[in-house]
Amino acid sequence: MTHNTFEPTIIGFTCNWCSYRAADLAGTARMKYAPNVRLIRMMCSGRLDPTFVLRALSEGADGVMITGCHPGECHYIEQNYKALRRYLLLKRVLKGMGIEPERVKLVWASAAEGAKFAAETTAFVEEIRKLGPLSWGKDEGGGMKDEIKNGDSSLTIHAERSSFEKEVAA
Amino acid sequence: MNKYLLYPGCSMDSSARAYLESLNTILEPLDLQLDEIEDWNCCGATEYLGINLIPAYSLIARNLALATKQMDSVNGTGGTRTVITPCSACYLNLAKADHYMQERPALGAKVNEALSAGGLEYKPGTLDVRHLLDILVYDIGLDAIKRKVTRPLNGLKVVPYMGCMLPRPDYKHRWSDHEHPTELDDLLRALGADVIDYPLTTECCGGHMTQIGPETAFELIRRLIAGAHERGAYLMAAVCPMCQLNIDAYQLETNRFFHTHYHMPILFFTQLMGLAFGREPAELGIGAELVSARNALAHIGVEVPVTQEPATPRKKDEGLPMPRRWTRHEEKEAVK
Amino acid sequence: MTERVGVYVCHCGSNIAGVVDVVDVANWAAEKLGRRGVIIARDYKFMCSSLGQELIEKDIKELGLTRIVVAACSPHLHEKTFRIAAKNAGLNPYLVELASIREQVSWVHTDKAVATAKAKAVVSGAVSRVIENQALEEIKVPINPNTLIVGGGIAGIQAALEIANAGFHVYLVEREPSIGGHMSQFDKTFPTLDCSACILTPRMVEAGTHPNITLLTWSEVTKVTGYVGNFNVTIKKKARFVNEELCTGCGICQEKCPKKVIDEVYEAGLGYRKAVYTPFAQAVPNFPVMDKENCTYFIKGTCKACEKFCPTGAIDFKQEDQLINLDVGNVILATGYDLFDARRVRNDGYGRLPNVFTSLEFERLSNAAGPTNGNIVLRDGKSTPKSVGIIHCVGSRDRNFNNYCSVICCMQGLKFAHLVHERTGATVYNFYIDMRTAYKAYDEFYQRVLEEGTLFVRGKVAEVTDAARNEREKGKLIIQVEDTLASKQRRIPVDMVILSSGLQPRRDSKDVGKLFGISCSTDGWFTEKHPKLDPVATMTEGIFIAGCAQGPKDIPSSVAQGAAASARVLDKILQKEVALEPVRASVDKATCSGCRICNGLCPFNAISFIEDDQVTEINPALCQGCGTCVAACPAGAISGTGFSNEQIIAQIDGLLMKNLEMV
Amino acid sequence: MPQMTDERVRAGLNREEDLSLLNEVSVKTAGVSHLEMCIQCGTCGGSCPAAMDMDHTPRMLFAMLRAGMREEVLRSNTPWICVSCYHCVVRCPQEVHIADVMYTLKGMAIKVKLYSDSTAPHFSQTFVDMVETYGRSFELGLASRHYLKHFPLRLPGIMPMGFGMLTKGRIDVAPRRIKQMKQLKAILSRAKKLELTS
Repeated sequence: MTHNTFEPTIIGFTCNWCSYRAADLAGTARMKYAPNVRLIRMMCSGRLDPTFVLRALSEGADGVMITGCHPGECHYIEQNYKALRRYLLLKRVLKGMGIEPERVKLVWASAAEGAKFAAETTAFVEEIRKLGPLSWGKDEGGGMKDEIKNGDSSLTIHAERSSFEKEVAA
Repeated sequence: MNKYLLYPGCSMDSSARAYLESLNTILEPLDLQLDEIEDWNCCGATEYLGINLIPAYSLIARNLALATKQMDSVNGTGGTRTVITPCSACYLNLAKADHYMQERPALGAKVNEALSAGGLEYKPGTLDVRHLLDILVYDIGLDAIKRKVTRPLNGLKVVPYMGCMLPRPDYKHRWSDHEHPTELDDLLRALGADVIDYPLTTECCGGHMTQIGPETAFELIRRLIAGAHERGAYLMAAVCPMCQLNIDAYQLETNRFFHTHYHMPILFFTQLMGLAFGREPAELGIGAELVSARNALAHIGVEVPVTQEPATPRKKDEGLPMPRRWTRHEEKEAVK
Repeated sequence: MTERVGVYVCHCGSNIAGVVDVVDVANWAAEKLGRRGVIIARDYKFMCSSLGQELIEKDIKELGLTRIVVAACSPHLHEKTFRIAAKNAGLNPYLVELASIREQVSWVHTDKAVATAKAKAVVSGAVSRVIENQALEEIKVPINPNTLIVGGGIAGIQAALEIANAGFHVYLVEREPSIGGHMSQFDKTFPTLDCSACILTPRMVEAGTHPNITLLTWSEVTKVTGYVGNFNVTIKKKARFVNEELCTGCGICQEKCPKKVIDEVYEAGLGYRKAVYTPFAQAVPNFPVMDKENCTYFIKGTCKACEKFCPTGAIDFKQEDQLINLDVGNVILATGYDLFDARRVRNDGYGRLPNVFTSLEFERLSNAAGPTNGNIVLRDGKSTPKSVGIIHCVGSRDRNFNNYCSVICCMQGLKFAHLVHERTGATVYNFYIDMRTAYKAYDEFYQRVLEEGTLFVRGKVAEVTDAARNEREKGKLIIQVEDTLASKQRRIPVDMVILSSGLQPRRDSKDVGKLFGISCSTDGWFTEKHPKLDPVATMTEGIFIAGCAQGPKDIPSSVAQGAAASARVLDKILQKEVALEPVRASVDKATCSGCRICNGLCPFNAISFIEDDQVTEINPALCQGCGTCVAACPAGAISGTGFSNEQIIAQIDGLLMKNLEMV
Repeated sequence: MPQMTDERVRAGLNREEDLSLLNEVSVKTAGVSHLEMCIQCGTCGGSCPAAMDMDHTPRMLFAMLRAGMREEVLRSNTPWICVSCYHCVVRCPQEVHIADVMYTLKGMAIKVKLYSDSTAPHFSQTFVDMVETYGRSFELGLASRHYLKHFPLRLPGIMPMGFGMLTKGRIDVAPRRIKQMKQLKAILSRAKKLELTS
């Protein structure tokens, strides 16, 4: 049997205006996609605190999908660019922590792109399936995990945040 | 010194020898160095693609793979990633293989699997495939060309004939337009020529149809020649060996087919450049065309020495009407 | 944990229950989420029905529920419904959370077991989150009764008149010297063929003289701040060099002005105007403007013919641009469209072949007040065409240009066919891909044009060329096309070609969208709040859209949208105040370290730094609630209501089924 | 049910409609064909400089592909008349890779020998044979072999041309070969075992 039985768990962050509506549209249009993603609605992808991603990964998610409006179409004018910058910085942080940066993916989906949302979701699930379960915290990396879990949010990010956010604002 | 890799293509060695000869004369004045890709092979023209896809693309890609080997050795410092082709069909094939191997990764993978049988590999996107005209207009520049003109072609009424495979499909948006590009017009104008607006400039010459469906091809050739003639052109300027061949070599037969008497010479644009740069017709392969450009060039005082005209094995039979021509069906029946 | 949570799982008929085992989900929630405070979990056929709502209201009252989770459809559909139900039962509406198990589960998955498991996770997430929800109060702000309308085309005029007639003041801003828009350039309007000017100019005059309408022509909006009910707008009134107080609109300055200029705007490049001009005779207002770029005085320093002859001394060369500041409560954007530039379709030959005309050129050509007095002639200005080809879908429905259908071009093409036929008797060909004559009396018009003998060729024109192949084609424009119904390539020689060019968003629509804080589709049309149910509102409260700015449409639809937008504005004005979603960020001054990292993040300028206290402050009236600053604050000093860190982290944990007694 | 001819069986046509045909052609075409996006507007048929000699316009052919008319499509002379001028390709409002689809159809027709006229396929094959033998094209060999086979009566007609070309030194009398013929052969023989399937 070559069938891969690993079913990844993925947390998806969506913005209220575009990508959550894309997910709604995928539903209304009865498009089928992989059931592994569980969505959290925020007002804007700019709301995404990188800590949320780390929290999800440390609490059992194998991957995190961040979705927002296309560049130039943000409901809040340009906050998705900030999400983009945070995403790029976050990938760097993840690498430093020994987590495959590919476990986090940023997808732009307009309210009209239900099909894109569905396709990207399914594709991401497959990518994570290939990566396998996130072993973070299950071996010697556990210390770091506890750090994140126990602190009211993330120590790691907090330590870097000032420089991190300065780049976001740039 | 502007250095590039050169993929000459099969015609440059035979039917379009004049193209190569004249190209060689303009290299030095324009400070151009072209390094031929070693052991290049035929690009398959428009034939191989229709027979078998993967071998066709592999055939093309072998050239690209070989070119990448020479990429850095072009000169000591830096090298070039640009491959230039003087032939439009070769240009399109090379550019297309590069483009599609990227657009369709499955194709790229299969082609590379085939190449690996010969110990080669080509990573799509590595090279820039460009046509000679593109290099001259956009890299060398019209001003630089203008500066080298010692014998302006003033009064030479010429139609610029771009042909089809150069401006289309234009994957990398290199040309000003798909329908009426102006690059060749601008270049000829820089040589001082009297450039005629030629709406047919990107119409097809018939390509391989001269071989497989001559009636179709003759009509396309007729349109082009008639269009040039009606606009008062002395001659046409070509950028592709296939265009030049079809319009030059099949003009006689086209005339016979339609009972017309056009005499529309067609020269390579490099031959005109050579003339403008002060070279003599003989150095530029002028005289090798079947429809002689002698009278056309006489308009600007260029004398083309008389070479031996092709002996016609059959006398012209203008006095009596031609027998009704065969349809292809009748012809086949007759052979049976 | 003291919260008492009620979970309600909706069947939605079979929409949810067909895929998700709703009974299992409810039982599971009652059993497994008890520790988190779920004291009751029910399933019901239609939660959104009045009976379903009553069920919740009853439980709130009888069981003392303090939190509600409804597992049903998307919150965008029924969040409001259940919030009102909670409110009716005395519970703060923001203590209700929707778990979308229809759009996100039953409609997108097929495997029952997997779908049910995911539904449980989604419910678990919502339960964890709702416990962290806080009671919030709607934010109420007063509404300024004045309205700004941008764009004085037919949609803007209609909207302005409706609001003005209802007794409220309107500022109508128009970029050009006169209101009227594209409609003022047309000759006839389809399908009834009323004369465009005859139906439009009375409306223009009404708008121009209405006591409740302030016309600001030759003006543009440069800055917008504020929010629904309380916008502050800066408008640049460009110098006219004509004193509007003194000018009587007599027109002598235009007569005397020696400088003739090609009119690229109103006459679509086919006619001329002077350097001081009103674009057309019935312009509203009828004060001229001076075109500084072309005025001899401004170029050479002498002339002043207009000044010399003006009987009222209204010419004022020293006039300067003026900035006007207005407070308005609502805005309607009716900024219209640009015509697709047909030169881009090289194979149609526009710009290269003289007798290829665009639709707008033809409108001027056929207009009795146009440069040829309504004579349909070739570019030479005198020959009447004997055969005319009208090409549909120019620049539309084409991935090389605009992907969308421009809606009006088919009917426009038919109108042209009729006019050419009527005025010249020429043979008319229409080349179309699909004939789109939807709406009232449109197809009947198609029938009429068929009856008149117009020849229809189904096929997208491949090229228009002057390269003749035979005697018949010599001196003509040859339209080469596949007649797809005959499956044959045809070459049809004609004297004149008219391109039914498509509509496209204004060049600067994206900038205007940004100015007013609304978004554009990828094509550049303003995005409506809901494509079906809320076509004139936008995602930004208090900003409405009407007419072609929202997407290509014909005159009746533009007028309808103008009226619809005005109704929405009146609704807002009459409410006198507006409730805003209480999703806002605020700074805890005690924890703010004054690092100012958040200061540059807000596009609405809600964040400011108080130098005295060395802390940051957020203006709740300007804050739109995106939460970017909340995520950015390194000190955790900024919190956002409705989407707090606690809520989101709880939802993450819940979705991942943490702290559950799992089987 | 019409009678199954050998040809029909060879063509894989075992039922009246072959709805997988469109997909098959699309998959076998280089690049992303966009074939399924055709809106039947006729831009291709209108643009084609050689449409007058085609039995079906390209647009018609795409409709037939959708209808699953495998045999009729593969028998059509349209792909063989296509001169690869790419006018249709750049004008197509749906970005269909029309010229490349034509190559695919030629290849498919050759495989099942479903073409009404062998001139074009034989020319292509002869050309390819030359290339596979020498690594370069060989115009004299190609033209003489081709004309002898397909247009023997035309030979006198084109003799002046051929003669002219020879005397002007524009035709090589002997083929040119590349050095690494072995390498090329290895590549091509591996390539022939491969096919685009997805």
